[in-house]
Amino acid sequence: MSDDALLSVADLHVHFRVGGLMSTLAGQPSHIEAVAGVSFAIERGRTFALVGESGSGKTTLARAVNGLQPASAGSIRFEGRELIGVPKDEWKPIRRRMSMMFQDPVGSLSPRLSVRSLLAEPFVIHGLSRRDLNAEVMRLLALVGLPSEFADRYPHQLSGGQARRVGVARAVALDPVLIIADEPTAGLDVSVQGEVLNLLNDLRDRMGLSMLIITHNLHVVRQIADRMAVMYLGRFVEEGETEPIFTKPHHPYTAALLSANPEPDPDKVHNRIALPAEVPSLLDRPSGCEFHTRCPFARDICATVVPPSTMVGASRITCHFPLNTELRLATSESI
Amino acid sequence: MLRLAKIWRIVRRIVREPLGALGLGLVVLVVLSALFADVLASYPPTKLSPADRFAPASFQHLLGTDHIGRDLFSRVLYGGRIALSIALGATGASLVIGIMLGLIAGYGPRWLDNILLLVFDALKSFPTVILALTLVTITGPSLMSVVLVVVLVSVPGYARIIRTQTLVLKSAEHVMAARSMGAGSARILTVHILPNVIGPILILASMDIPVVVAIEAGLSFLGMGVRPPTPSWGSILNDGFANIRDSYWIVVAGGLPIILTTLGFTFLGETLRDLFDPRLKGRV
Amino acid sequence: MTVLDIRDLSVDFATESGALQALRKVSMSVPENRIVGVVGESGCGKSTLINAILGLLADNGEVTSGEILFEGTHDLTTLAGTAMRDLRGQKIATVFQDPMGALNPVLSVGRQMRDIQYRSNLSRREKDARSIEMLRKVRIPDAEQRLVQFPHEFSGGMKQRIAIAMALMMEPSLLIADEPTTALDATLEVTIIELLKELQQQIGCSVLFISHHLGVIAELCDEMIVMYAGEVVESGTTRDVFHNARHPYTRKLLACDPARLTHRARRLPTIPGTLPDLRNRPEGCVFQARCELADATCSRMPPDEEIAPGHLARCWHTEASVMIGAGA
Amino acid sequence: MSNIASTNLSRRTVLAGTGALGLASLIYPARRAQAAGSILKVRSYSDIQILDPAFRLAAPEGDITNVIFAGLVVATAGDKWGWRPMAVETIEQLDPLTISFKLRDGIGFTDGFGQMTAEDVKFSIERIADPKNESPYSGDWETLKEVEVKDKLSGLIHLKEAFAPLWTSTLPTPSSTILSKRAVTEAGGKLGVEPVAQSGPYLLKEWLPKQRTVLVRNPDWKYEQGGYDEIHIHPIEDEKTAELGYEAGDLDYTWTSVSSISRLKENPPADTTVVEKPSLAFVWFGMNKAVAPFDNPDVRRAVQYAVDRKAVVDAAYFGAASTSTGIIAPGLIGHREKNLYDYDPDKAREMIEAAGVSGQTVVLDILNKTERLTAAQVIQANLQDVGLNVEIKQNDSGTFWTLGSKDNEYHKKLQMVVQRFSMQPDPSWATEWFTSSQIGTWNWESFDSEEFDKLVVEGKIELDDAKRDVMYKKMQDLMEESGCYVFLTHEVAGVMYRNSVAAALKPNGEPVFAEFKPA
Amino acid sequence: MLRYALKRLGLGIIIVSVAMMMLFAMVYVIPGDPASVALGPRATQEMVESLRARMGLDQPIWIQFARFYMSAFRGDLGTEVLSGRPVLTVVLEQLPFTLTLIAGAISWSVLLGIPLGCIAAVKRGGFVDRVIGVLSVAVIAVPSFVIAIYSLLIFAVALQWLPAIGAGEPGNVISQLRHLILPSLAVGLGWVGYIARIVRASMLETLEASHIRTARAFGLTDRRITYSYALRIAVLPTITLLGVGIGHMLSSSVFAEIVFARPGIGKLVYEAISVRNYPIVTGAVLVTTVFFVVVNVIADIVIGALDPRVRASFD
Repeated sequence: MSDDALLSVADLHVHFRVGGLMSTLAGQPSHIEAVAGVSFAIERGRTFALVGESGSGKTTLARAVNGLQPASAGSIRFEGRELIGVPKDEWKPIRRRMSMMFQDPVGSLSPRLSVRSLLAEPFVIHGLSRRDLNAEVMRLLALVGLPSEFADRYPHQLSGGQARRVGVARAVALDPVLIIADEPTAGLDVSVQGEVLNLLNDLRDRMGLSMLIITHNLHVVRQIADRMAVMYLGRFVEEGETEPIFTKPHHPYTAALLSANPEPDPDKVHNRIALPAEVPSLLDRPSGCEFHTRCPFARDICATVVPPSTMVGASRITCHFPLNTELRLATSESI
Repeated sequence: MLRLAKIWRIVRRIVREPLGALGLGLVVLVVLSALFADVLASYPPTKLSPADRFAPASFQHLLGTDHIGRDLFSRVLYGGRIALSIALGATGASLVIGIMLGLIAGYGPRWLDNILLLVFDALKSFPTVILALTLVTITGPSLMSVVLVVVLVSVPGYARIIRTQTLVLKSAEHVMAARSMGAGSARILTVHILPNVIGPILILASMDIPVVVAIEAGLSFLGMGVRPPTPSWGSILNDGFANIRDSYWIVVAGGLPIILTTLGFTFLGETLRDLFDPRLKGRV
Repeated sequence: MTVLDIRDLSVDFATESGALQALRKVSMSVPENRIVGVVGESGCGKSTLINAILGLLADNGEVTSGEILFEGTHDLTTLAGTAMRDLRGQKIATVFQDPMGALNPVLSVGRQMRDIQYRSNLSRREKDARSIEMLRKVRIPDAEQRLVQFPHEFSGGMKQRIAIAMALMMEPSLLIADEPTTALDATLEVTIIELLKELQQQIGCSVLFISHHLGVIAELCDEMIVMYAGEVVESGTTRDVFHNARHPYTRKLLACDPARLTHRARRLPTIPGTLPDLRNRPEGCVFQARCELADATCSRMPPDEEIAPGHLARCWHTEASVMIGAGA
Repeated sequence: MSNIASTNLSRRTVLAGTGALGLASLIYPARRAQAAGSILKVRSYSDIQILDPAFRLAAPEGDITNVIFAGLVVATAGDKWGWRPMAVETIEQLDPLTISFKLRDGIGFTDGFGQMTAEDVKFSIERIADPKNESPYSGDWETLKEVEVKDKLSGLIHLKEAFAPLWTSTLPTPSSTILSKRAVTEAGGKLGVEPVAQSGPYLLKEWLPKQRTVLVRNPDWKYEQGGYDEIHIHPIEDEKTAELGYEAGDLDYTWTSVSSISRLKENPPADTTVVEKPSLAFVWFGMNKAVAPFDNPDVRRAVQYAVDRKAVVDAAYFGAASTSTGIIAPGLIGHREKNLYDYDPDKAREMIEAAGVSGQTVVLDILNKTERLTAAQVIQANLQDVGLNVEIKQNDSGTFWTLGSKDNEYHKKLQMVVQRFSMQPDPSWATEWFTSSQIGTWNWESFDSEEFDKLVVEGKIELDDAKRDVMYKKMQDLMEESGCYVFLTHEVAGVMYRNSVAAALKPNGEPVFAEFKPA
Repeated sequence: MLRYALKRLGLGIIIVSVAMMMLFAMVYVIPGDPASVALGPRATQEMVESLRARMGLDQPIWIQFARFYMSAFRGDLGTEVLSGRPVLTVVLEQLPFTLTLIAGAISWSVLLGIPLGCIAAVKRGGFVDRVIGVLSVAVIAVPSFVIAIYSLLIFAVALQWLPAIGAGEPGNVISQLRHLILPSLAVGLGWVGYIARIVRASMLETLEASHIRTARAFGLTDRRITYSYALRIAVLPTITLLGVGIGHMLSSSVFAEIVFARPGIGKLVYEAISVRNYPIVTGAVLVTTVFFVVVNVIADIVIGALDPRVRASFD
């Protein structure tokens, strides 16, 4: 991790308690590891994307970075400060520098508050209410391209895209350096997705923001992220620069995800990597390479030996038999 | 001004439903007659007149008189004050306590939640009447005792509902969002949770008002209600039961306002619920 | 033969603030043994269309014009309750979007699969055998054992397969699939799509496939219609529509799909503006407010222009529209 | 409520709480002739808890022990207090200190405990009298020296001192019940709820708690026969319920609530006789002279003037009861003819004014019974009229009976009370609670008069009726003179029974089961 | 499932303990001394002291509680001081009467409430629905003791159709049933309303669920969808409601038992409190809270049996 990284996460673990005393006594695990040893860094002004399917631990990871979910081990350094172990009451200034956006555009806005109150809230929380709140609200509305009369609307009167803009405005209200965005385009129609992504890109450029984007939508990643990581069962299976990963995925899971994206072209010949079986339970992680139960390329060793984390090209991957290393062509290469 | 217009709009929506109109009408009737009891009543509610006892309904005594010749109509009107003040006082107190405890249980640490739940469950596992009897035996019958009983009986229910909703909201995205902005627990509870849980509970509470009236009546029936000669509907009923064989009108005078108030608040509460919180339909 | 033929269908909903026209003069058809895709964004009327076909419109909904001809004979808009019910499940089967809620949570899967065969004279055992056969077809492992299990014991992907098995059990002539993969992860989505395709060929039924996901439509469907604000704005073979879209909305929609962008773009294309208020439809073209080609002609109802045989676009400017989205 | 005490215990019965539910409720058997031919269905106000005559808790238990065990003598029904021999063939007072008795030859105990002998008499009476046994009824035999056994069936009862109430309130009560010495010893000195060695005209056949007690005719009883083959006793606490149960035909006989009497008389249920019986109970309104403002004798006197006793009694008892002149009921030795102070509101108002307590609020404690409440409300109105505000505090029986106890801090605050005691037909029963030694126990008014205390002791050993009469009248004068008491009423007891039943009632309305007969 | 039941029972024991602790604390501050109440005016100080010692009242409250609790675990609730009978016997004698009363009340509410709720839901918005709605609210609104009084007055006194008091001839089922009708109606009538309303509400909710739409889309008949698919789910809240409602019914049964002079736990406690008969009060309350907790565990298990989702969450 470079020292000038805005955020660097090292070997982060997040546990959830499951079951009670009885199941512990019955020998069942008392914890699941939603995030199991993850490391990455985000440099200033750059965007990092976390990709994975449901249950991969990407949202948990994002919440751990923001301190909403206590981490059980590892390190999170933000602007040079270690965040793990920061007492509860010292989080406030940190959160001013690092804001978060949540999945549900409407649901992440307090339903009984007007847009005005919602946008003023960051200032009130951080004791900045002496500022001219109305001016700030108007500034923010203008910033995200909403007319000023929206200040008096309530969340349920907003469309998904409008609500998302309000969410973005709140996130940038206090000039943070890092925005964590959990599925910023979820629930939005494609025509609106573009608006939101454009807005985020704009703001990043204008305000010099860094972003951590969590998504399952690979197309979004390609449009917005500089670096990306693919998560499976709480671990990174592949992490690196975005474009090379799209063109030459090395981990079979990454390749499968990429190939699973139907493209809007009826003439496209699909050459899919089909993933058999279901995602294993976190309570019962597979041995060896945790992907071996679904990996079409798995061999004997995969079931027993945990693959090391290696650099292949510019990407760090966890696989015994990475793809695209020699002359093997991408299985699913888009154009 | 704006508020008045808003209230007027709500009233219009209520009145559009036949049952809502009936409910609102009954509630308004009960409230007005309690407020203007001194104007409407032709006799002081506690004035004895043994010579006139057991008079059936007449123009002099619209609802007749009781066993010591008190005018039942006057007692019913003044009884409305008692019933409403107990109902509002006790329900209000239960709401405040229940909401506070519910928020604490739902948002506070797990151990506190567990302890509170245990206390709620323990309180709930006593049959109400037995709890009431024991309490009233301790404190002696009085208006306060009735209020205390009601509070003890209803707090666990409110607190549990608030707790459940708080638990749900605790992990709701708008609350997470507020936390991620650095909002403290106090702000989250008051700005982001309370306004979203209070609506349903207020409606439920309005539907509980008749229950309170019934508890008061029941305690009075067992001779443990408010102190005489306070004219409470329950004590009128109690007097009536003692003379039910020959003077049915006393029970009618005591029972009718209870039934009307109950129906009024229930219909009104239901209409409000259907209008504002259809999610609540699943609970009675 | 055409399995489903919808002509000029309009549906209104009575709301507190006036009538809401959810569908306006919708015409489309599903030929035999074909998969027809319906694509459109939220509020385009996809769900209303399905409910109208199934006769499950909400109480305040009303078909104000048009007809829905099933297998050329029955008009589903006028069919009586029991007759309609006899078609449902038997001839027309449906798979809904939400795999979690689609099955009754308190009845075993076997019981539910048996119940929908209630019209058949088979014995209970034979019905169960048929269920097992169908579960195998949708690749549920250990089908016999799983028959006694309850919906919550299956994962989301499996539930959706069970729903498909149930839908196809009576070998219907029309399968309506309402966003069957939307709630699923991408890797599951493709397996379901492939499964559907395979089963459709096996059974030989027609499929009406609703999705907002252009990629899925492109991959699965033979023909497609594009809906906007309760109208069919464009229809044709999938290839025609994708390669030669002529309605400005279709072109914009296709352009917006980030999956089409193989390189990182400075700015992603968008469709500025919002849906018109369906309680107060604009005269003429529904898309005019968001269309850069809009002019005075657009305030009159545009015709369904035939671009190629079977390829229609409801627009006055089908020639000019080829310029739209070209830059993307 | 009343309770007529069929025993000394009457008061304590009231205390015990069950009693508090009402006199009205004693067992009042009634039978419904056609219903079961030979079954009498009656109501009692409380269920049985213990059937040992020496430890009985409430009157309903005494009523049962009186028929399943033989006492030396037993109270008779009628308008005059009287008794007849039961276990004895003869019994007579030889001198003030000696009573001789001879048992009937042929009273057997059930369960194989043989014939009743003089040895059993000695055992039973000395058992009650011996303070070591902690019988609450030891006072009935407080001057007993010993019982001397002369032969198998006869003996002598020796007293240490003359005891005036002996023939009125000791012998004709369960305190003269004779139990089998062997049976009681084998049972550990005390009988429980399942009686052994029964000896009376009826036997207890079945007891279903809170449901009913069934008595059946004792085939071995050779003497006066009961009128029914079976008597079913239903414990019903609430008197209104009992009245409704009677009207529904579930009972043949019940005591009614005092407040219902006049209305039932006017409009009786079908085929029913409603009778009113003078009660022995006495109800008064008391002021505690130890607590302000009643430490001022003028205030007490003013209140005596302020209370319209007629109105109070009339309202509370619906005109069925009349006002009383003291604590000793008409017909008993010591009954006074008139009161010393009566209603005079103007005088009262002046005195209240003069005492400077006008406008003060005082607390009146009552038991939560309808009649008491009504009485209190009229008193409240009366006192309001002369310038005193009254707050009525209703108490449940458990709380009420400890209000004036010195163990209860409240006795130092107790200001006014409406009280009701019941008694046996001997004036000594009425007066003994008002001595100075009873302050902090039953004398809640803190009334203290040396003269009164002395008269209480003398009254018990004086055997001359005329002299006793003067003494007891004087005692009541002293009470009223103190200003602590406003005597209200002796109440009445209401009883109703089917016309198919010939009810056998003591003068105060208590039932004598053994003498009930079909009409 | 078994583990869940055990867990619930364990929790139940804790709840009962807390409840009993509260009761002991409350009883402790009630004015009035049971010993002197029991012995009456002629009792000497020595007699009172010795009775207090026998009742264990001379001990500090926590010792009294610990003693009570230890012996309660062995099934010994102490003896009633005056009659010397075991408290457990006294309480258990009364329990069946209250249980049959509550069973009767539940029968009324289930047998009338569920069909009424179903009808109302099916005829939603119609005249029948309105009538059922108003009636439901009306019967909920009237306090149970008022119903008790009026039904006694009408059916027993005026019409003489049914007996007024008691629990019926021992051993005579017909007579016992006749005696059960009015009291159980008084206790259960309000619940008919509750159940009707909750069944209606959850029916409507269930009928809107997407699996019902699926069922319709498969052409299942309305009858089957309503009574087999929807009702199965719609009755679940009823069971929970009844579980909790047992507490309320125990309360109402106090009134019914008083008005109808019926034996039972409610009246036992009512009387015991007024005479400060603490062993009976604590014993009876212990038995009723245990009963309440057990009923609720059973209700949960029944729901589990009917709802596989819940069953799954048991483990």
